[in-house]
Amino acid sequence: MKKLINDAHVVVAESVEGFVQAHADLVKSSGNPEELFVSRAGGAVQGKVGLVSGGGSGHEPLHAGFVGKGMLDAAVPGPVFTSPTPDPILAATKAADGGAGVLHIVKNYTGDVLNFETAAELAEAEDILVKAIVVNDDVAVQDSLYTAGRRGVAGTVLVEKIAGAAAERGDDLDGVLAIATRVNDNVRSMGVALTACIVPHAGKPSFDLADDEIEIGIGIHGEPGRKRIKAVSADETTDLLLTPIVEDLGLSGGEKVVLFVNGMGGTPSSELYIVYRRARSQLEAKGVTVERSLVGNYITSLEMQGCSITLLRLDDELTELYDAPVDTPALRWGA
Amino acid sequence: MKKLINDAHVVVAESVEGFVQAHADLVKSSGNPEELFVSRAGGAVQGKVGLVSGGGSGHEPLHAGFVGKGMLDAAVPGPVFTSPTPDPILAATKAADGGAGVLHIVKNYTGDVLNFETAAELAEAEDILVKAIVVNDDVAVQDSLYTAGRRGVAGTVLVEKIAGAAAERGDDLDGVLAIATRVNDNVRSMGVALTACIVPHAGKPSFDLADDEIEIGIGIHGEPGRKRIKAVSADETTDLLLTPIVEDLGLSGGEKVVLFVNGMGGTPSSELYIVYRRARSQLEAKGVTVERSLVGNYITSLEMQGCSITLLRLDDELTELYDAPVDTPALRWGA
Amino acid sequence: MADTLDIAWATDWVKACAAVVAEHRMELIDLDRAIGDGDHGENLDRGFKAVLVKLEAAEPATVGDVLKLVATTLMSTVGGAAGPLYGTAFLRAAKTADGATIDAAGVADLLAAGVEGIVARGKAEVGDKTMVDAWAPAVEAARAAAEAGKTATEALRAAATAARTGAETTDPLVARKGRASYLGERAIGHRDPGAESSAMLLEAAADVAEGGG
Amino acid sequence: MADTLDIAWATDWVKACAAVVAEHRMELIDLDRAIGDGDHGENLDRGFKAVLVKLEAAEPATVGDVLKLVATTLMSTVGGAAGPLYGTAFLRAAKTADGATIDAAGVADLLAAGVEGIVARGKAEVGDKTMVDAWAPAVEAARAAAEAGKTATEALRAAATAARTGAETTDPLVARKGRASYLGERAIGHRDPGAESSAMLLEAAADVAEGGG
Ligand SMILES: Nc1ncnc2c1ncn2[C@@H]1O[C@H](COP(=O)(O)OP(=O)(O)O)[C@@H](O)[C@H]1O
Ligand SMILES: Nc1ncnc2c1ncn2[C@@H]1O[C@H](COP(=O)(O)OP(=O)(O)O)[C@@H](O)[C@H]1O
Ligand SMILES: [Mg+2]
Ligand SMILES: [Mg+2]
Ligand SMILES: [Mg+2]
Ligand SMILES: [Mg+2]
Repeated sequence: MKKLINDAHVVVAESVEGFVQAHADLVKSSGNPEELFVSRAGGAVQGKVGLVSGGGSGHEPLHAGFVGKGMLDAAVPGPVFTSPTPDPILAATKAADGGAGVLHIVKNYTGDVLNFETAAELAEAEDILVKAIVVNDDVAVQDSLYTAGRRGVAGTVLVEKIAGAAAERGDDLDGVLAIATRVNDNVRSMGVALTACIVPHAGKPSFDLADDEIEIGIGIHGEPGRKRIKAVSADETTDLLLTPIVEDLGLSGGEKVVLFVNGMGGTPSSELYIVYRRARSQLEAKGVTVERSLVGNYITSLEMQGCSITLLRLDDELTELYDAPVDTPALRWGA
Repeated sequence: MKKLINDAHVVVAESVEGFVQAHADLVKSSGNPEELFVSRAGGAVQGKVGLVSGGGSGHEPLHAGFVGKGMLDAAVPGPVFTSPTPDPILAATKAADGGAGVLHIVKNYTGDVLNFETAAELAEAEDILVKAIVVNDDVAVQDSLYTAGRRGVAGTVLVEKIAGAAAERGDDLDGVLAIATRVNDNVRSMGVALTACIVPHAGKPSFDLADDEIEIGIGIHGEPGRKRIKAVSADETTDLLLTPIVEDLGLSGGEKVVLFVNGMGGTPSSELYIVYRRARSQLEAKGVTVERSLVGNYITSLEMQGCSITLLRLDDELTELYDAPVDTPALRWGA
Repeated sequence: MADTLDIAWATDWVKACAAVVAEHRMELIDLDRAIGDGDHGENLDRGFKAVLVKLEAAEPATVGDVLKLVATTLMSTVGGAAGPLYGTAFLRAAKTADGATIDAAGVADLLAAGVEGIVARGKAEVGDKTMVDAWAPAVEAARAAAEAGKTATEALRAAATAARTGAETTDPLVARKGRASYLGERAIGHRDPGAESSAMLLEAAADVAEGGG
Repeated sequence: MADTLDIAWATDWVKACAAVVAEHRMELIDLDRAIGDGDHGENLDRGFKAVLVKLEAAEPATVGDVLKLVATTLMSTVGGAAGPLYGTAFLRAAKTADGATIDAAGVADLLAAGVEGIVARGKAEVGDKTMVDAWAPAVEAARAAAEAGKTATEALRAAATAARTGAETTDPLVARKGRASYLGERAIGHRDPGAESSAMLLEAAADVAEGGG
């Protein structure tokens, strides 16, 4: 394992320290290693619904990269690939509260759900109103009685962006939750890995892929995916991801979408655009309009090579909220 | 070799096609595969000095990602790691000319220099005034009679940003060249590779690094570096890059810099911030103020793991130009 | 072999947990790499190391105090799924142990409260390929030992043996909870990491009670 | 064995260049991977494939016309350092060959003009570990053959042999131009890819003149 790290145990602490130094105009850290979170440099916005997200580290820029005007108020980075505990989530929730309540944006993993639940209980005991949206956009996982339900993956970025804009617009907690729910109901993703990643404390790849194999339906924690196949061309790989998404969303001609091609961290952006090109032409062939596009590393799996495709079905209000100004370290427009 | 590509020979064409589709609000492509270039969606700005850069592909987002208001007017992507020929450079130069002449921003490699030179001659034959800045910021290479001179690496991004702001401000061609020269004179970089990259048409790694080796002084084309050593901690690696930069720049206490930690494409951004943290604390210990920070994948070597550190000595005018609005696919602020 | 267990046992058990988790850290990581995300050993190791530090500074009066300290510390240091689950298990178990000592029936009550906590949070049933598959048979074995008039130590050993067998029964299962559930059939043939760590912790409990560990 | 070379030779030479470059594409890539950026074989292959297409459509009248077509096509398709360097070489060579045929002295003139073009653009000297190390001795050998009254074909063969030896002399050198110059001592022991491709192209020229290739 070769990594630009000093010690597997301080990776998150050192990285967050550098991050807040580099973006001190936008964010600050709690400074407390026991209750580590990142929040807006200016603190909570009075009267605005606060948005808090978090989860295991290793998915950067998610979540801390999305703290700032128009998106999150605070982010809680857990250890690599491990949900943070309730303490820092509670601390972040307090820091994000501007008196209008706080929305927790939680990716659907048992650990995240349980730890955010506990934090929410504790926050309510301190009279902070908390609601949660559990994002579950990954079509690689069947949502059934026999699984922990669909995972939350790249759709989370769009939930954070759009719910963030709704909060900035002045919606109340129920309103922001309703928007977040609408995004979650209309967003679907699926990913592919060309290589596994190495979790610093494990020191070896999360799974072994042969030189001519790819893993379809990969999660963002180096979990193995739905199936392993021989590597195929970028166009064929794209189709393998896109088809289940389009079917699950029930997309039909005339509809409008955000097409979001996300890199898993180790793939050159040039390759992401090759995937984007194919996905776009397949969508256009179905009469679906690609109204907005996002291409890049936004929710990653350390240095994993691969990508995910996300589609969000747009209506006028969601489009307006997507377009609203955002000013964070990792996503910035109109600001 | 596993890559999200269809065919090594159309990698650049397909990727650029996807890129301009995804960022159609900002950029467009020439559409002509024989003279492929990317330029601003709105075309040349009348009366403004045009900025054209280019070079081999595989360094994305450089250069096409920096086309837009406040930065480049056109970018010419050659084949992977191969300088484009004079034809597309000439075509891009014409497209970028708003009547006030064009500045070529050329990284110092024999191929780039020769092809841009030819294009400039041809442009002048068509009555377009062309000047060139040859960027050579890489301290890993001795600038001497016995080399092709220092290479142009990550400093190029800062030259493009700041010269772009000068052009936007209305400086004439000599003025923009003077600013670009001042940036080049005050910027130094050095890089490290943890892994090599694989050029699609070669199909194998550009060099072989053992599992416990790193290559110090790497270029951006998968060229081997200055020396190969056993992997050391992120802090030690940072010091190995930073020390020669600081010395070469002759930085002393009280001075102000941009600290730019650039990812080579395959390194998680969390690691870049660990490097940033160390570099910043070393600079502060010397009394140097980190006035501005840039951390991320801005000039890459395909999926190579590693990073480079760049320092630019700032004066008030350069700071102002650095801060000026920029609105491109890969760099955006104040706009 | 003691008829009842006291605070010394509880303290030693906690230390033994920290030791066993540190020793088998990589083994638990590897189990979790196979069907999860490769952090289970790291998570528990971080948690129990923190418990040791807390224990040093604390002056617990009862077995329940010790278990509560474990509960809150795991809750705030482990994270992931295992943190809240083990945390709740120890918290509920602590509530059953407010006396000076616990007998065999007390062991059964303690474990029963623990598994109820896990189920309350995680909603898993036996056969879902989770830590419940180790805890549930352990409760039954302890209850049977208590009803047969065995000592607390014997009840613990019976529980540990049953937990070990229970952990082994997860090997052929498809998972229905936690990360491994995403894998479908591909989880077959792999042991659930949480069931394995649960068996280890209960074995440590019995070892310590028997004077070993 | 022809005393002079005509347009048929020139056309066949160009085709032979395309063939030899395609055949040795990976070998040239590997040489360039070692001390450069691994694209030399790909660059030349792309360029000469384009030359074949252009040649198909063109109706050149002289050796010079053929070489000019090669020059402009390489210039606009090869890129990198080799594109302008080979392009200029062929362009200058073309200017020396505006008659119907060329004799041994003409071969020497042609090659001399070529290397002057390379030096004009790249500023390299013999011993800098570049393609000049193949071209410069080739010119000398051709000149000597011409002065000794040899045929054009013999002059070409002498040039090719000298270019081959010249390419080999780059092995032990430190590079002072091009990408390999960044490597310092580490370039020692590796052949310069441009010198190797130059030797290949001149060998192809002799082979074709001798009726082989
Ligand atoms: N819903 C659940 N109920 C009971 N146990 C569960 C549940 N979900 C997960 N687990 C247990 O947690 C273990 C994984 O813990 P750990 O790896 O630390 O957390 P994470 O899955 O968040 O990475 C699993 O092996 C399983 O035994
Ligand atoms: N200044 C120069 N003068 C002469 N030949 C040069 C010079 N620089 C490079 N070369 C030749 O070009 C070859 C490399 O060509 P190529 O790999 O196609 O271009 P690049 O170096 O741009 O990738 C070298 O092997 C060398 O022979
Ligand atoms: Mg985890
Ligand atoms: Mg090249
Ligand atoms: Mg786990
Ligand atoms: Mg080369």
